[in-house]
Amino acid sequence: MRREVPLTIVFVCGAFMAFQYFVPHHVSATIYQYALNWTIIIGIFTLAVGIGSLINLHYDRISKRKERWQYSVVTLAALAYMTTLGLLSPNALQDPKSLLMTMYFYVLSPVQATMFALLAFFIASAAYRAFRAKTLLATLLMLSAVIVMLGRVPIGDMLTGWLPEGMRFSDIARYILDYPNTAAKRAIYIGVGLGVGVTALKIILGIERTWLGGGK
Amino acid sequence: MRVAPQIPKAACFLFFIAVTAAQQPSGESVDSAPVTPETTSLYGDLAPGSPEGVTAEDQPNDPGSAIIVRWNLAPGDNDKDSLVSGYLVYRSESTDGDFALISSLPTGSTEFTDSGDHLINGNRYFYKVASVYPADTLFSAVSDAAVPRPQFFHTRRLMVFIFMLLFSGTTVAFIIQAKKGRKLYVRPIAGINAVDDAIGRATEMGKPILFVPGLGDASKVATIAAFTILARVAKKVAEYQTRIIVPNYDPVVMTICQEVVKEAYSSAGRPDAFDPKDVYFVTQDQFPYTAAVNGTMLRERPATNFYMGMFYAESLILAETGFVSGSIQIAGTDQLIQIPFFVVACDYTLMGEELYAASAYLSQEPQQLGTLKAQDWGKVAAVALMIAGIIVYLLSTGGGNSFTTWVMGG
Amino acid sequence: MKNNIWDRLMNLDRRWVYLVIGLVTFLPILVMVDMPVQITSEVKSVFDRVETLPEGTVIMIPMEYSPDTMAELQPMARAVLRHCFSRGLKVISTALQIQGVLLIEQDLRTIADEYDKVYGEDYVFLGYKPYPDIVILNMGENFRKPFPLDYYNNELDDLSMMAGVSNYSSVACIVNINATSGVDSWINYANGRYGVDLALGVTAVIATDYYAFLQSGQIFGLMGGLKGAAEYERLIGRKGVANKAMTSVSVAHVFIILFIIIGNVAFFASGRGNRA
Amino acid sequence: MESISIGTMFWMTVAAFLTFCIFSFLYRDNPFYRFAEHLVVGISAGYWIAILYHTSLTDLWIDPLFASVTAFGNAEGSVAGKIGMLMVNILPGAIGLLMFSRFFKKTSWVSRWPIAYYLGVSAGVALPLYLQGFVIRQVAANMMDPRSIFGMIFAGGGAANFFQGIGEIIIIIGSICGLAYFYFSAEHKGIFGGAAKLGIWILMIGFGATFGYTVMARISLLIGRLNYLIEWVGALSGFFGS
Repeated sequence: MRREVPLTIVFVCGAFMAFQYFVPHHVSATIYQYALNWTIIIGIFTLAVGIGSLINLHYDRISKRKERWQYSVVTLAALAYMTTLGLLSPNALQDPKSLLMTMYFYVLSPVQATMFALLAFFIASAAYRAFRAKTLLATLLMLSAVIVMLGRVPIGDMLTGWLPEGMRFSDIARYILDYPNTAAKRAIYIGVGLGVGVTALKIILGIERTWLGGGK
Repeated sequence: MRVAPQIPKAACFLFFIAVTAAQQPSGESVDSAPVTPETTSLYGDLAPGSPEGVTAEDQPNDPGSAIIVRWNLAPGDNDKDSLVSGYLVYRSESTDGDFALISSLPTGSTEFTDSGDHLINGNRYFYKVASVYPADTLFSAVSDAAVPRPQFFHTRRLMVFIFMLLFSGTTVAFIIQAKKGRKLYVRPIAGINAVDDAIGRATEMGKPILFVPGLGDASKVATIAAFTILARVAKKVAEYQTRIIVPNYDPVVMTICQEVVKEAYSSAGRPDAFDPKDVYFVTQDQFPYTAAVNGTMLRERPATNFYMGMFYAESLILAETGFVSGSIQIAGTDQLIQIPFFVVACDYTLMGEELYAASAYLSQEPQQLGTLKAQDWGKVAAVALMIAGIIVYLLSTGGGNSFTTWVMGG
Repeated sequence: MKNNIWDRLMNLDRRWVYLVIGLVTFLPILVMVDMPVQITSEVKSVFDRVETLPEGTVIMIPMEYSPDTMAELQPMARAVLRHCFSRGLKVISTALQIQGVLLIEQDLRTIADEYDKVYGEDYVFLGYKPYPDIVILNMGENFRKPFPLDYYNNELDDLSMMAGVSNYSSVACIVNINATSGVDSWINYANGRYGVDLALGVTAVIATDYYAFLQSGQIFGLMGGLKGAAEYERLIGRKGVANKAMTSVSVAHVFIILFIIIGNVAFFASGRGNRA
Repeated sequence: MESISIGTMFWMTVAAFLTFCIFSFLYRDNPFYRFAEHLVVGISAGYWIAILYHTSLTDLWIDPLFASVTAFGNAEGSVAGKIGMLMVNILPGAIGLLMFSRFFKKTSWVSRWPIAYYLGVSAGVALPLYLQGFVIRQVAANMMDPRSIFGMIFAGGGAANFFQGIGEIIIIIGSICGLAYFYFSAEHKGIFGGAAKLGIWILMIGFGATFGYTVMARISLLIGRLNYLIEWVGALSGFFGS
C-alpha cells in the first residue's frame, strides 16, 4: 500500500499526460486542463502544511527562548496581520487603496526591490574576485564579459568611435551574443532537454523514487 | 467575451461600424444577392468584385469546433489601389438559409478561423465572404460544406512522438542491460566528486550543511533531480552526525524534502536525529526567501552550501553571501541565464545536463547509470538529425525547408 | 609571506568594492555629467507624433509598471507625460497592473502638478480594473463601460475633459508604457481590433522582441528601458533621471572593468599567476 | 506642488527605512537587516495566502464546487452528469486534504498519494514538452542551408555577410562541440577530446556574454532604489518645510 499505490498513481498519471500531448481531441484537452488545475489545488492545500511548518519553527524559537527569538515574534505577527487583512476583505486584491495593497506597496516591494538591487554590488565583487586570467577558460569568460559590458553602454563606443562601423565594441558584443552565445545556449538546451526527458521517464517508471522517502 | 483573432492593421471607419455590428449576439441576416455597383466611376478603371475562391474546411490538429475560411483578395485590395476597406464573413447551416455576420476583418485579410462552442462537431456549415467597398458590399459564392471534427492525433507532432518512443525505448533497454549486470562506462565528472569531498569537509569542521532546493516547484524536473542529490547529501550527513538545513520556497517541495531527509536518517540508523524543523518552509516569494536564506548563511555559518534546482536572479545574491560566510559552494542548475553567476561565484557548478547526470551518479545504482547512456544516445541522435537536415539542404533548398518545418513541428 | 600592496589588493575587503560601486552610481545622479546618447528613430517617432498634435488633443497614456520594474520605466513615463503636459495635450491614463496603481497615480499627479494641470480638465486617471484584456477591449467601445467611475470615484461625465470622449476613436494615439506581458493585449486589441495608433515603452531586455511590430507597422514607436528614456529626455530638452542614469551606468561599467584589471594586475604582480 | 498627506509620508518613510535596512546587509549582518528580513517573510507569506485564496482557490475550486452543488436545483441536465461534475470538483479537494495527514505521524505516509499525483502529472507533461522545445526545436534551428552559408562567406558580399556566414558556422560547430563536452560515455581524449575542449571554450564565451549583458539591468535597479531615496528626502524636506 505505502509504495505500490503511489508508484501506480505516478505511472498512470505520467503516461497519460505524456501521450495526451499528441491527442488534440477535446476530451483529452479537457482532462489535461482538469489535471493541471488539480495540481494547483493540491498545491494550495500543501501551502497550509508549509505555513504550519513556518509557524512551528518560529513558535519553537519563541517558546524555547532560542537565540534571537524576538525576531520570530516579528515574523509571526506580520504573518497574522497580513493573513487577516487578506482573508477578511473580499476584494482586498482588487482595491489598490486597501491596507493589504498598501502593505504590499510600502513594505513588501521596497524590500524586494532593494534585495534585487544588491545584485549591482554583488556582480561587481564577483567580477573582481573571479575574473582572473588564471586559465584559458577563465580568460575567455572574462574577455567575453568585458567586451559585452563595454558594448552595452555609450562609453564603449566612445572608446572605439575611431574604428570603422562593424568593429566597435557594440558590434563585437552583438556578434558574441548572436553567435557563440547562441551556440552555447543550444548545446545546453539540448542537453537539458534530454536530461529532463530521462529524469521524467525515471519518475514515471518508478526507477527514481527518492521522493517516496522510506517505509514499506 | 469571444476573443478576436489577431488583426494586424485597420483604421477605417466602416470597419469600425462593422466590428460593432459583429458584436450583436444574434447577427443580422443579409440579403445574399450580389449588389450591382451603380457608381462605377468611383473606382476608376477598376471593377469592384466579390472575393473569389472561398473555401471552408475543418481546422486540422485541434480539439474540434473550428473551421478555417480562406479566400483570395478582392480586386483593388492592394497597396496601389487600396479600394477595399475590409471583409465580412457570414455563416449559415444550409446553403440557402440565413447567413449571419460573424466577423469583420481589415483589408488584406485572406483567412478567418471560426471557432467556439457554437460550432457543433459533425454538423455542416457554409460560409460566404463579402468585400466592402466605399459604396458597395459584394458577396462571394457560398463555400462547400465544412464539418468541424476533433482529431485524435496531432500530425505536426509526429517527429516528437517518434523521438519520444525511441528515446524511451533506449532508456528502458539500458536500464534492463544494467539490471542484468552489464558494466557501463561513465567518465568521472569533477563537480560530482566534489560533492562527497564537501560533505567530508563539513563533518571535519563540525558545521552544518545548507541545501537550497531552489525556486522551482515540485513539477520542475530540475527540482526532482535536486531531491536525489539531497538524498545522497542527507545520508552522508546522517552518517557523520552533522546537521543539514533545508530552507524551502515551495510547500510541496518542502514535504518531499522532509520525506527524503527523514528516510536518509533512518537508513543511516539514526531516525531520532532527524529534526523536521531543519527542513522548513520560508515563503513563496523570491526576494523575501532570499533575504531569509542569506540571514541563515551568516548566522549558521554552514561549511558547505548546495544550490540545486531552479534559480533566478537570486543566484548571485546567494552565492556571494555564501562566499562571504566562508562556505564551500556547489551549485547545479539548468537555468541557462544563471549558470554564469554560479560558475563565477561557486567552487563547483553542475551545468545544465550535469545536474541530471549527478542525480544518477550519486545514487550509484547501476540502472540509474544506464539512463546516462540513454542521454548520450539522445545527443548522438540529435547531432545525426542536425546533419541529416543539412544534407537535405544540400540536395535541394526547398526540400531542406520542408524537412526543417516537419522536424520543427507545431 | 610578504605583505606588499599586490597581496593586499588580492585580498581586498569586498566592502571597498561595494563602496566604490555605490559611490560611482550615486554621484552622477547628484551631479549632471553629460554622456552622449544617440537618438534612435523609433524614439524620435514617438516624440514627433506628440510634438505635432494640436493643443487640446486627447492622448492616452496607459502605464503598467510596479515597484520592481519602476527603475526602468518611471523615467520614461515621466518624460512622456512632461512632453504631453507642456504641449497642452489632455491625458487619459489607466494602470492595469494592480501592483503599480499607487505608484502610477503618484507619478501622474506629480507631473501634472508641475505644469499646474487641473484634474478632470487636463488629465484623467481611470485607475485599475482586473482582467486587462477585457478592459482594453471594452474601452474600445466606451471608456465608461469598464470605468463608470474614475480612480477618485467621479462620474466620467462630471469631468469636463471627458465630454465627447467616448472611446479610442476620440484619442489621437496611445503611448503604452508597460513592463508586463500585457503589452501584447494592447497590440492585439487596441491596435489590432480598434485600429488606434500605438507606441510602446518597455524594459530594455524585452525591447528586442518588439522591433518586429515596429517593422510591421503595428506600432509607430518603441522606447526601451533607461536608454529610451534618456533619448526622450534629450528630445524634450530636459535631461533628467534617465540621462543621469546613463552616466551612472557607464561609469559603473568602467569601474567594474577597472576592478577586473586591477584584480588581474595584482594577481600576476603578486607572483600567483606564475604559480598557477 | 500639492503637499503630501501625513499618511503617505509615513508609509514612504517606512519604505525608505526598510531600504536602508536591506542595504545595511552589505556591511554585515545586523539587527536592522534581521528585523527587515523577519518582517518581510511574515508579510509575504501572508500576502501569498491572500493571493492564492482569492485567485486560485476560489476560482479553481470553491466556485466550481458551489456551482456543481447548486446545479442539482436546476431542472436541466441529467442527474448522472451532475454527480459526475460534483465528483470532479470534490476530488481535488479530497486529494489535497490528504496532505494534512502529515500533521499526524501514523498517517503521514498517506500524503505520498497527492505527491505521487503531482509528480506523475508534472513528469508526464514535461517529457514530450522538453523533447519538443529543448531538443527537437533546437536541432531544427541548426538545420541551415550550407549553400547560403558558403555563399555569404565566399561570394564577396562584403564584410557583414562574411562574418554572418562565419557566425552561422560557429553556431553549428559550437553547439555540436558543446554537446561533446557533456558526453558522459567517453573520456575527453583524442579528436573527441579536442571537440569537447572547443565546446567548453564556446560555453565559457557564452557565459561571459550572459554575465556582461545583465550588468546594465542590475545597475539600473540600484539607480532605481537610489532615486527612491532621493525622492523620499525631497518629500521629507517638502513636508517639514511647508
